[in-house]
Amino acid sequence: ADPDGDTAEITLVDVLPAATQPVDDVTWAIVEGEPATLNPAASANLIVPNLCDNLLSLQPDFSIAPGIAESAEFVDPVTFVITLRDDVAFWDGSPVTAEDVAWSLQQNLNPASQWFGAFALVVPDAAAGIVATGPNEVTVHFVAPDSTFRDAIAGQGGAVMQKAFGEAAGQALGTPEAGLMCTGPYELAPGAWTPGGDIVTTANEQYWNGAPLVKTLTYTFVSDSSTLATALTQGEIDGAINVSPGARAVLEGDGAGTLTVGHSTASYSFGPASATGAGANPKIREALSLAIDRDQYLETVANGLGTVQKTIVPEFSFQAMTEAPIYQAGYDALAEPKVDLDAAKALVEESGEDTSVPLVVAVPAGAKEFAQTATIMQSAAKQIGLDLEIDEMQAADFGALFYDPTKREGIDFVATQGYLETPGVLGYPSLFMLPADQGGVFNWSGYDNPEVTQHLQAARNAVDEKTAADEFVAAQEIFAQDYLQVTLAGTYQLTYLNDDLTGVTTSVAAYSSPWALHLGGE
Amino acid sequence: MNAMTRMLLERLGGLLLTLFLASIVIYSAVLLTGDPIAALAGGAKPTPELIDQIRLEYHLDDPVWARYWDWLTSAFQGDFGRSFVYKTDVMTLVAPRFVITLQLVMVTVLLILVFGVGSGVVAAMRGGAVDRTVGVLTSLGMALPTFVVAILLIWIFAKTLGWFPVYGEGDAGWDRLWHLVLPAVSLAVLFVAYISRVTRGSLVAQLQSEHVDTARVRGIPRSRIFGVHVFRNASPQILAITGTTIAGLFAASAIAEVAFGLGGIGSLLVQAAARADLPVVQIVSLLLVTIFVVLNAAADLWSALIDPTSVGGRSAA
Amino acid sequence: MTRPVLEIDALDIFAPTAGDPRQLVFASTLDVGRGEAVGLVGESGSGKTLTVRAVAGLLPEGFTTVGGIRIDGRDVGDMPARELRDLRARRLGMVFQTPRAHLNPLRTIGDFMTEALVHVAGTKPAAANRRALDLLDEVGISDPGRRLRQYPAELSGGLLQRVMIAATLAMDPDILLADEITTALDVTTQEEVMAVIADLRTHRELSMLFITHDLALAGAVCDRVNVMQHGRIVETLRAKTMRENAREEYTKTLMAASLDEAPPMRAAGDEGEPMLRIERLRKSYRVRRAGRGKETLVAVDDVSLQLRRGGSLGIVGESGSGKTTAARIVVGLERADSGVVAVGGKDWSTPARGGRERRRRAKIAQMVFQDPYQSLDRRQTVRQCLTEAIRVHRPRETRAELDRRIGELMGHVRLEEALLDQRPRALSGGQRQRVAIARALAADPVLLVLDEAVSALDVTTQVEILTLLDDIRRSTGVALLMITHDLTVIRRLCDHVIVMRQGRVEEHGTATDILDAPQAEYTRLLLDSIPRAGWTPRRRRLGRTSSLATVTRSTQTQNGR
Amino acid sequence: MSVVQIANGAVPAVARRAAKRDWVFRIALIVFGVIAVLAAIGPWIAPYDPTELYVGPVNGASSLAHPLGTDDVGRDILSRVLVGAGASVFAPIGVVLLSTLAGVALALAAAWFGGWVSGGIARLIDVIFAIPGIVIAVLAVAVFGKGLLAPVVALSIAYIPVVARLVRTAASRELGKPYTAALRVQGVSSPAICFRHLVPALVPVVAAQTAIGFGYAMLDLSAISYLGLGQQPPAPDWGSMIAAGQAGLLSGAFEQSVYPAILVVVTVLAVGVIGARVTTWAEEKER
Ligand SMILES: Nc1ncnc2c1ncn2[C@@H]1O[C@H](COP(=O)(O)OP(=O)(O)OP(=O)(O)O)[C@@H](O)[C@H]1O
Ligand SMILES: Nc1ncnc2c1ncn2[C@@H]1O[C@H](COP(=O)(O)OP(=O)(O)OP(=O)(O)O)[C@@H](O)[C@H]1O
Ligand SMILES: [Mg+2]
Ligand SMILES: [Mg+2]
Ligand code: NI
Repeated sequence: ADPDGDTAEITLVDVLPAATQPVDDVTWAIVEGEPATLNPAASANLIVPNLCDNLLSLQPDFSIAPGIAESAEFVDPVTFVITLRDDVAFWDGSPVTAEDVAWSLQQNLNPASQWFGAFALVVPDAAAGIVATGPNEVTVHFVAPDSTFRDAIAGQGGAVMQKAFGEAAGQALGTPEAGLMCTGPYELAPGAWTPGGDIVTTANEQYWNGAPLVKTLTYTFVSDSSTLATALTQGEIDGAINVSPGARAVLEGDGAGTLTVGHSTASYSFGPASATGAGANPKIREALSLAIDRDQYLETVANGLGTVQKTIVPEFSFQAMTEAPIYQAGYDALAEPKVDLDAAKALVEESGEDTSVPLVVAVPAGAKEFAQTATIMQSAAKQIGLDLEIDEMQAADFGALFYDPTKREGIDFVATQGYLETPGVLGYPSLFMLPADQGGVFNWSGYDNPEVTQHLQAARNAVDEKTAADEFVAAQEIFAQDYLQVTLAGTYQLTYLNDDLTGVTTSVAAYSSPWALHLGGE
Repeated sequence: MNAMTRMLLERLGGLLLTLFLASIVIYSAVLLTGDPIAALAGGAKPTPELIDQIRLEYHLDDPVWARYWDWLTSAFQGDFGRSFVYKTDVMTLVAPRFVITLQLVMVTVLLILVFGVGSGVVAAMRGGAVDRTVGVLTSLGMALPTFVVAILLIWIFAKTLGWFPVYGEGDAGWDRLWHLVLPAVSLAVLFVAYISRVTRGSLVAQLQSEHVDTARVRGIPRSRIFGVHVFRNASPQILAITGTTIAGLFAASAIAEVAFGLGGIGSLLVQAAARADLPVVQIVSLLLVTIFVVLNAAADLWSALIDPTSVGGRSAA
Repeated sequence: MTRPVLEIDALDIFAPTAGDPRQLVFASTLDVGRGEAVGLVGESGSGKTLTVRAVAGLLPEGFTTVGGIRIDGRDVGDMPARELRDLRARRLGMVFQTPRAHLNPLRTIGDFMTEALVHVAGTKPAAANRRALDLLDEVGISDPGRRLRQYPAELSGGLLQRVMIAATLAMDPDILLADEITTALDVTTQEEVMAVIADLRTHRELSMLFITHDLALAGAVCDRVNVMQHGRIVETLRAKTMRENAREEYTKTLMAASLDEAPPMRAAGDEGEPMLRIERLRKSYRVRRAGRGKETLVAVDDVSLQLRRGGSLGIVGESGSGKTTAARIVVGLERADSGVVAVGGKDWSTPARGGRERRRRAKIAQMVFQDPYQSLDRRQTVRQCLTEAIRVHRPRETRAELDRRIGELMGHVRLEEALLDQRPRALSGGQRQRVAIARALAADPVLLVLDEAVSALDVTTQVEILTLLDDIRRSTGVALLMITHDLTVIRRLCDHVIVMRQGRVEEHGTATDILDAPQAEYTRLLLDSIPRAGWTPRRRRLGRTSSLATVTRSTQTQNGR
Repeated sequence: MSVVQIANGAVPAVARRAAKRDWVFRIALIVFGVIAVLAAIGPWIAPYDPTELYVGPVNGASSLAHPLGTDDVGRDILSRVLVGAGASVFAPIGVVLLSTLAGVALALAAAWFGGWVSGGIARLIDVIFAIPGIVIAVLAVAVFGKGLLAPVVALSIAYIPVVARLVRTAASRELGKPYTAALRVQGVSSPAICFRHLVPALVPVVAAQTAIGFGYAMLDLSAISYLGLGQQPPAPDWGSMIAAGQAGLLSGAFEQSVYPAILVVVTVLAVGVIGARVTTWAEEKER
């Protein structure tokens, strides 16, 4: 089925027409708040894509095109060769060398890197695994075939930085003090980042893919959705990506700009946070899933701007892949989520869990969507005889849940929103379904199904795309029923842009591509 | 020693002692507010080794008093610590935001003085219907929470009128002033009402005092009675309470800052606390305390100067 | 006779209330001729102050008047506001009871003196200043140049009252309204202030409306006296002959109540062991100096005295002479710096430690305080108050026994038992003071200290209470230590007297000796200052040069903020 | 959030006059009485479960079924307002009680013992006074976790100086009156003086302060809720309802914010009038 099918009234737009007029200043709001660092290896945010090019270039429709790398392909099952363009230069004018690229990729061999998982199958010794094999050529050696690697370097895992600059900056790379040295369409000058204030970037006039029309692009940080909505409609801020669906009515009303709805891989879900307690019991999770009315959820939380999503892996993540039909068929075969309170109650009964002990769901404080999600979960739980308490956590405490097991004590569920910044289907399942020692860092309930593990490994190690697809679909068929993440809704990418401007990427690809490259006046 | 100097020295001593005690309280209480590891790891997923390294690097396992002592000694050398989240010097983080809060407070103070003191004076002088109207308005004003006023203003100006911006601090200069109007109004309403009452109350007390009777019976012109006897005599009390109020504005501004998206120290405090950025929470809290104590002392001193009979007379407490 | 300068004609004054206005003054009529001094006397609350305030235009907000007030024949009610203000500024001068409250504490004396001259009459500041100096000199203030730079807080009450008078004279008024201008002052100061006024009257042809509750004083300074009761002027008499001519019942009681008319009732003090012995008592305070810093003020300096069982000793002296301080040390409310206080042979030099010792001493010595309005807990009924006092010493008393004892005490102080369930607010000043005395007697003390126990009361009430105390002394054998600044009280009640001045004992001896043949200059001064028939106030000494030390004792109400 | 010091003259003469005019006072009393009763019985008379979703449309306007409309997840606002009244009215009462108890105890200790005890307490109070309420609130949330307890404790602490200073002044004034000296001379024990005479004397002052403090506590608590440091969802309280409805306000769904906001204002006003009356009454007693 067409992912747009059930939302006939919404037109999805993934990119706005390229701009033609130069503009001096654009102010952009970053909804997620100020990043701790702009180091692509350490942080995923919407600023880095405009600063640092990735080796491959992700298109708004989630297809992959050449970027700094003219080509990047497996030459044999365990050898991956990257050939670079020769006309790309860093902001300081020095050309991009194979050494720089190798060094940049090596950053991800550190377990602290965001993209460590994507590089898990690269030969771990940096010097041997990633080598500059020619002036414009970098070779990556693998311990086993990896069907996901090429997709990954279209994301920030493939971001290119200057080696000399990076080594000089050391730990401080990407911080307000040290800054960055990349090749992207906008430059970050030293001192341009005022911590706690804003980040001022300027056009890279020498950009290899054509200089942007915006002279200065300033990022400010506005987390409060209603504040942001006012600022946007008043024209105080020119645009923002990921505006809250809750503000839909305001943003669609008359204001300085227009709300554009694009494809996204983002979804709301919740999952177990511990291996003990009722939350770890798949029957309880299934029962909760059966008690939540997805349409109502969409209506309330996403304000109608979303789709019912059957499982953790969203359709858009494989739309542009070669074997998309296989994935689509696998997805279509899954059961639609439905409401069945009787069945849910029966499941609770069956689970044998003590229903008098209250369950606790943790959500981040501040965002209305999460407050609503938690409220809806709580109300659903009540209907099937479960007692659910809400723990709204401040950002720091909520963040700590993800690495500190002691912080998860006493918490049964964590509700989050997640998205995939690059095409590929294995990211989520690996994190949630594989045993912890094999990369399942979020597998907090200790889920271990050998069959699932085996299919997922096989999908990753597949050397042809069809095998990969088949293996994944096989795994999905099984894990979808274990509700390791209960997917509540898929959402769209919401971008608000001042009517004087155009040219931004409005799909979720914005996380991995220079979305402001074609930004400018209409 | 001159009584004035002595009083100043005593005051200064008391002030420093209060600050010192408050710094101990705040420093140790802030340590309870959250686990800074996430902030320190800077977005990366911390491995156990990294956590250990961070704990060591930031002395997170040292006893509280040792950390306090370290902090205090380096603070005396001008080093107030580094933000856990932004990894920069706390002062470079706080300074520009402080400027914004300061500007917001100044606009608010202007409003308080003009409308609060002004309406109090008018109510006290005119009496009758004017007094009653001001009384009803101030009663209402004192029942209006700052954030309700803020929401109301945003609603009116964002939705309907659009005369004033309702978000952000704008650029320095006139644009800034323009942006600060609504936040200042929302912050001021409660205090305008309060100061109006205090002003009116102390003026009326003076108006009814016997020495004003004396002036009246001597035929002193009304304007002079009001200026020289009533207002001047009431001013120490008005000043003292206005001083306390203004001193408190720096903290109270947090709500207006959050509601109008201003990057001031109030919103910084709320944010930093949420992110467990302990050095920032500590510094901002202490800054607020210091401002409060110093402004209060200044207001006291000033009213002492106005009131020649009180020199050396007030107790330090 | 020429037309009176001030005429009050059938004046009614109404206070605003929720319903109909309440009438406080009823058809008052009086007049003041040129150069004449007219007195207005009467019990507290009779409407004297309201009447003069109506003349000065100072009635509280909302008050209304009916009737005429004429100055030089012109009715003030018909005048436009501006003219009226001008008239009041130039023709009327008013002096109030409490000068301290009536001077702006934040302005210097100089400002106060010249304000009207500069801002109403338009005199140049330098000229106004010269005039102020002359005026201060005229009212007998030494070193006027320095005074002009001082603040009211730095001057004593007597000085302030003179400043006030001088300032009033700056505009050369014809009429002086004086509302109890000496009530807050002690006798010697009172005499001086009155002398100043008398001088001025002879030099300036000043007319005066003089309010007081002291008949003797009114008689001594006024030409005519109006007697006021319950808001009505009941009688107008010539001062010289008022005693003889009084017709109204109320006036007669007022006249009869004067103390010096009553016969002395001295009991023969029996010789024996002194039950209270004080030797070389000294007490000093650190007080704020007028200008800056602190200084030591010796409140009680080397005082020795003895009081026999059943005897009665009076301590007299001007305000601030240390009388109260000495008494407070005796009952353990204050700690002496040095010296001995022995009661019944036991050392009481230091205040009691612990509850038991305090109760033991309470059984021996009791005190009645100066202010009957404040020395009772206003939330307690008389019964509760007495019960508490009795229970301290007899915690297990039965209800019936208690009631009997209360009845007995009420009988002692001649209060009706019907008052037992009243709270202090419902009692008159005299009744309150009697309750306080009953409470002190509850412990069956052998020593009763009375600190100005009658000075706040009407003359009639004073007489009653003094008689009562004398009776009690005779019937119970309690020894009295009587503190007062009023020598007539001593004459009435005491067999021995100590005269104190600035913390020291000036003279001591039997009451008869001291009152009839005073040795010390100061005692004579005190005696001469008492207003009586045929008395004319005279200037006797220069004004106090330094102000009274500011009292920081907690008993002084704190102006808490 | 603000901790407003209660100063002389803070109660407007108008309110006093109004309080004297009995009908204003009576209306205030009735309004507050009704609100208090609703707060007490709210959970029983609420037409819907305040936490149940979709009992009506999302952001529904007033209707017969939902007189005050429905909120952003379809809950009945009337029910939420009724049930929220409990926390919104009783939490300020808690603040007032706690701060009054602590403040009075400290003030009495200071007034009674004098000397270094008094000095120490004065210093302590200075320190508390110097720490802004919002800082105390942030710290308290960290220590007590979220929920109603933290803000109540925080505000109680923040209000201590105001109460303590007021009571301390009143207590010293009372202790300075001759009647306490008279009681000592009579041999009445210190505890008896303290509890039989001093404490009752302070009742009117404290009562007046309590009424005024309640209003401020209500405002401050709702502000704390607004900053997200207050009551845990989904339990309703007026402050968090106002905050949650803010987004809807801009899109025209005013019900969720406006009704609780009106209630806050009305309650504070009513208590203000009552407080003014109590103050007048206390002052009359003083005379
Ligand atoms: N502002 C006022 N409001 C209401 N009643 C008042 C006011 N001022 C005075 N009164 C009442 O008016 C009456 C007369 O008061 P007034 O002050 O004239 O008495 P007085 O004769 O001067 O007494 P005193 O000797 O005590 O000074 C008293 O009953 C008093 O209670
Ligand atoms: N606690 C105190 N601190 C400082 N000075 C005090 C204190 N108590 C009394 N004094 C001062 O001691 C002196 C004597 O005071 P005391 O009260 O004994 O006088 P008094 O003779 O009773 O006067 P009065 O007739 O006015 O009652 C006064 O100058 C007074 O100001
Ligand atoms: Mg009078
Ligand atoms: Mg005395
Ligand atoms: Ni602007």
